[in-house]
Amino acid sequence: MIANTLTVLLILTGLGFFAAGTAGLLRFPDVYSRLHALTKADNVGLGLVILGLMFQAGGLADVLKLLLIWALVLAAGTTAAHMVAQRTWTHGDFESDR
Amino acid sequence: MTLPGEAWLTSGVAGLIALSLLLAVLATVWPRQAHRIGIAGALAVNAWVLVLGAVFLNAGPEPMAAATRVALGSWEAPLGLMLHLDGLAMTLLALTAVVALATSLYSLGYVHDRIERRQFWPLWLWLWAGLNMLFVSGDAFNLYITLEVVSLTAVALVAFTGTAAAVSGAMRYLLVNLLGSLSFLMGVVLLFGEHGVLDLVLLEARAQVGPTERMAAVLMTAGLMLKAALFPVHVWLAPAHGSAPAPVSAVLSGLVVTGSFYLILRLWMGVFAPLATPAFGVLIGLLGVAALVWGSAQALRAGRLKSIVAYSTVAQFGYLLIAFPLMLVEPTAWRVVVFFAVVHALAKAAVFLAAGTLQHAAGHDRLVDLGDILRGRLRTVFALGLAGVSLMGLPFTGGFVAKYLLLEAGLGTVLAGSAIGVLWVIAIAGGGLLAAAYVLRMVAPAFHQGRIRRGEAVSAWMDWVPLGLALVAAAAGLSGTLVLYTLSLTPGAP
Amino acid sequence: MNLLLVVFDLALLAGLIGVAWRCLASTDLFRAVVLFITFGLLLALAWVRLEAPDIALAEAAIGAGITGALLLVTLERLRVIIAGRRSDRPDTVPPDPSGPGAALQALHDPPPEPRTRLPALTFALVVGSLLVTTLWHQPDAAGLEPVVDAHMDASGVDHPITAVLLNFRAYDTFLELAIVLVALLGAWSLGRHDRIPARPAPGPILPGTLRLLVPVAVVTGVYVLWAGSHQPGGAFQAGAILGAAGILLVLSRPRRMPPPPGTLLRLGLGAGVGLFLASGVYGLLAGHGFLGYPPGWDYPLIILIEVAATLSIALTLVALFIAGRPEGDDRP
Amino acid sequence: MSGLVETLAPGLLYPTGGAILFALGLYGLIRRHHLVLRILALNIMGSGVFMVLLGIAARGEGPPDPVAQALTLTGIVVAVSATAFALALVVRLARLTGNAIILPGPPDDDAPVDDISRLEHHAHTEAPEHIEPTARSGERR
Repeated sequence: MIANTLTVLLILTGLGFFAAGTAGLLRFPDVYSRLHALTKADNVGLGLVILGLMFQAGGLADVLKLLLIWALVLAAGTTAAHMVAQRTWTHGDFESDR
Repeated sequence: MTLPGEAWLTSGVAGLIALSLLLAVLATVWPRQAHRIGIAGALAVNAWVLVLGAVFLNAGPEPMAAATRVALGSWEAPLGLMLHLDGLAMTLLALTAVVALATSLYSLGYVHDRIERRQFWPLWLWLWAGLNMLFVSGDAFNLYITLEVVSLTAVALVAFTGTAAAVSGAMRYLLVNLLGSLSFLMGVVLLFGEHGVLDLVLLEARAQVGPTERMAAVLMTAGLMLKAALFPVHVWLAPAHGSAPAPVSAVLSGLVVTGSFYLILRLWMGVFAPLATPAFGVLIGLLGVAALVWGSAQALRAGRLKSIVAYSTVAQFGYLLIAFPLMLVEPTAWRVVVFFAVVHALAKAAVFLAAGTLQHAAGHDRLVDLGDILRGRLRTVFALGLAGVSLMGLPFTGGFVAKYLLLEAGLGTVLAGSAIGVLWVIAIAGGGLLAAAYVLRMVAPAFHQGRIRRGEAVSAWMDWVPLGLALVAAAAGLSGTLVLYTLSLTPGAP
Repeated sequence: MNLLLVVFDLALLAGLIGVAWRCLASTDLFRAVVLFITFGLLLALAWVRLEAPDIALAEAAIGAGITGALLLVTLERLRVIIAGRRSDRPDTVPPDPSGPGAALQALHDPPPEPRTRLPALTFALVVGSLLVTTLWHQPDAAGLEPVVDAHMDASGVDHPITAVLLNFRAYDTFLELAIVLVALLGAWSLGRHDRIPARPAPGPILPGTLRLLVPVAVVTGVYVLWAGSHQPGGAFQAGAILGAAGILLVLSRPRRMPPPPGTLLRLGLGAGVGLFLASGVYGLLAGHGFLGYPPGWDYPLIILIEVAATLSIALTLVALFIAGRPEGDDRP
Repeated sequence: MSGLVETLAPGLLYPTGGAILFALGLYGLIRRHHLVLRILALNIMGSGVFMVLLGIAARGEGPPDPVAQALTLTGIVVAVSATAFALALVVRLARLTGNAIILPGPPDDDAPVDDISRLEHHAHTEAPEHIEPTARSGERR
């Protein structure tokens, strides 16, 4: 019961972060601020969702798998954000109003 | 009851597929020897098909209560996949073997560049294997897969010359093929949703007249018509077939198009048989007449030798469509239609190969400038003319027998009281005249006065193979009885 | 609860259709491709909802991942080609940007002419509504699930989809492998490969991440392959994951990699079909039917074929990404 | 309410969605000219077919039909192969003509044709294109 409540609470909080990140992605004016909104919100959002799911996991293996997923997404997201930012730095901003 | 013949047949069919796949895989892994593998394989497959055909005919009508069905991996339908051999499939396997052997020998001379050869042969052997698999497939989804093997290899071979015209033709061909495949696949999915099986025999047993069958019939037929370039959707054919290398054009016009037609016939004689109504037949027949007229008109005004031949394919396939209303009135007429398709495939392949030789000698295939080469290369012109004569259906050729039988069937429908039958008779007879006109256009310059030139040297293969195949096409008239008997060994068909 | 699921289904379908529409209506090709990748990921979600985790895995790895990479590299190639032509031969650019040559404006497709809208719309609507009507008329349950279930004991594996793919309908799967190979042969016949028009971002981050990700991808691929015999996973998904790792390596080019020897490459590409066919021919000769397994040997043979197929698929996908044939292939 | 929920089971909803995607792809295929868009349209049509198939597999009670799922997996792999080959062909066409569309109008069937039986190493000998990483800034808008 407690586990279920915790799961729901954590995932709802995570979803809040996702929503905020998406709003930032859509509303912020330039690439850097958008990346800022996206990565921060997504990393924490996904972390909270994963944390919530851990309370539903069947065993240690599942918990570890969930953690691995989070770590991999962190690494991939960081790299992608870095590359987008770097490209913007060297080649100029993407046209923002399309 | 199990005759020894039947055990031979089941292993023979599976063995044929295994052999053709083995050749393709070997050529893929070992491209430097691909042409040797291909030629040895072409001979082996022909020998195999010959033995298989002998066993098939020898097994005779008795085990023909049902078609020979081979369970792959010993899993019977509906769980597993079944191969399916009957008189129709056997005939087309034999046709494929003959045309493929001729094409392979011709390609020895035609594709002589070392690097080209390594690219050409694996693709060609996969195409051939795909055709063999198509003709014996007994499962709706497996048909989709084999169609894709055939399409992708055919498109790659069309693009093979690497020129803008060829690549553009190939691109168009690919889009049409993919659309046709998806349409076909959607039909298969609908049938699966309704009946829960994919095996064609089981589907046939469960088929009735309902919305699923109607929609599936429309989707699958439309998809195959796109691939076969049957009339309303023929536009892609000429650019693709006309700009491909000659052996590829021969295989496309002779075998690939026939393969799609074979499937339409199979489906309408099987799963969709309850849907065939006279009105439907008339509609298809009218499309056929339109194809005949349009294709012939284009062939009469095209400026390039290979374009003429490509457009004539559209016209000749009009004949096959005209056959549909005849089949509804006279059920056994389908055998004549298949016989016609066989003769057409042989003759058309011979014409394309001959055209390829002339093009090679001249360096181009513009008809107006081709007179000197035509006069200088009478052997090839003879092959062109002989195969052309078979196409137009002069007496004592395969084409004559086929068209005579078609006319007979058409007259039968007239006698049966169908007024529109008159149109079919006129179209069949008139189509022969139109064919005569465009065949004459191709060979006529050979009889004019003028300069004589042999042009670029050609290898012996390119010189003799078209003639050999043209002779086979002409002689097919003598084998009419054999082919029609083989076709009569198709259980479930009239 | 059911109502929630229906709402979820409707929202997902609306999203899929909306994204597909935006993709096909886009005049900017880059945007269309990004939307298509999004579409693939949403599809994977739909497959999970339809209790098809195998397909979801394949869709995410192949449909969205590999196809997306292929599309993006194609756009980049087109851009380079068209830009190169423009600077070489300025006269090839048609003066009228709204004319049929407007596709020369690199990755831009002008909006379609309005006069085709009505016939195309009518045609698509007719096809769509006929399909929907047909589907609504179909019976509720007709399928082969009971048949497959009854034969699972004899299949050699525990996962029904793997049993169907590698045993019951092995012929289809063999041809599927063949099609991947044939597509590559086709692409190779078009010419030699050129340099991949992509530049690794400078700096240590990308190579560092790759050093981390590629081994993980390899382990994941092997895990997915091994898992396939008893739970979702299998050769195609594993091959796609390994192929994706290979594509990452090719893209980042950490060092100049020597091209693989031609014969070895061909052998690797043909290993899947070759081993599958060899096993099939043995089955035919030993009397178990073409592509049949000797009793008791089904599990090891399936695993062996899957390993070879995974390797071949991964290699082929990387080669398809590079597109042209390697120079070594043309050596005498 | 429960009647509506019963009606809108995934076995009906998803095939309907698949049919819509199929029609949508068909519309895009007819309307758009750029070959990459046409290939995308064909892929969306294919996804529509797979959605119908998987929706059918999910009909009724009990576990979904593994055969339908296996067929879909095969279909996806076939689709990616065809797409890869089609894209290679598009690049080739663009290199030859400078266009990634098939120009409308009747096929130019009287155009001269090269004959591979006469040419050595045609079309495979052009130099790989050279890309200057620096000359590209500002290319992308």
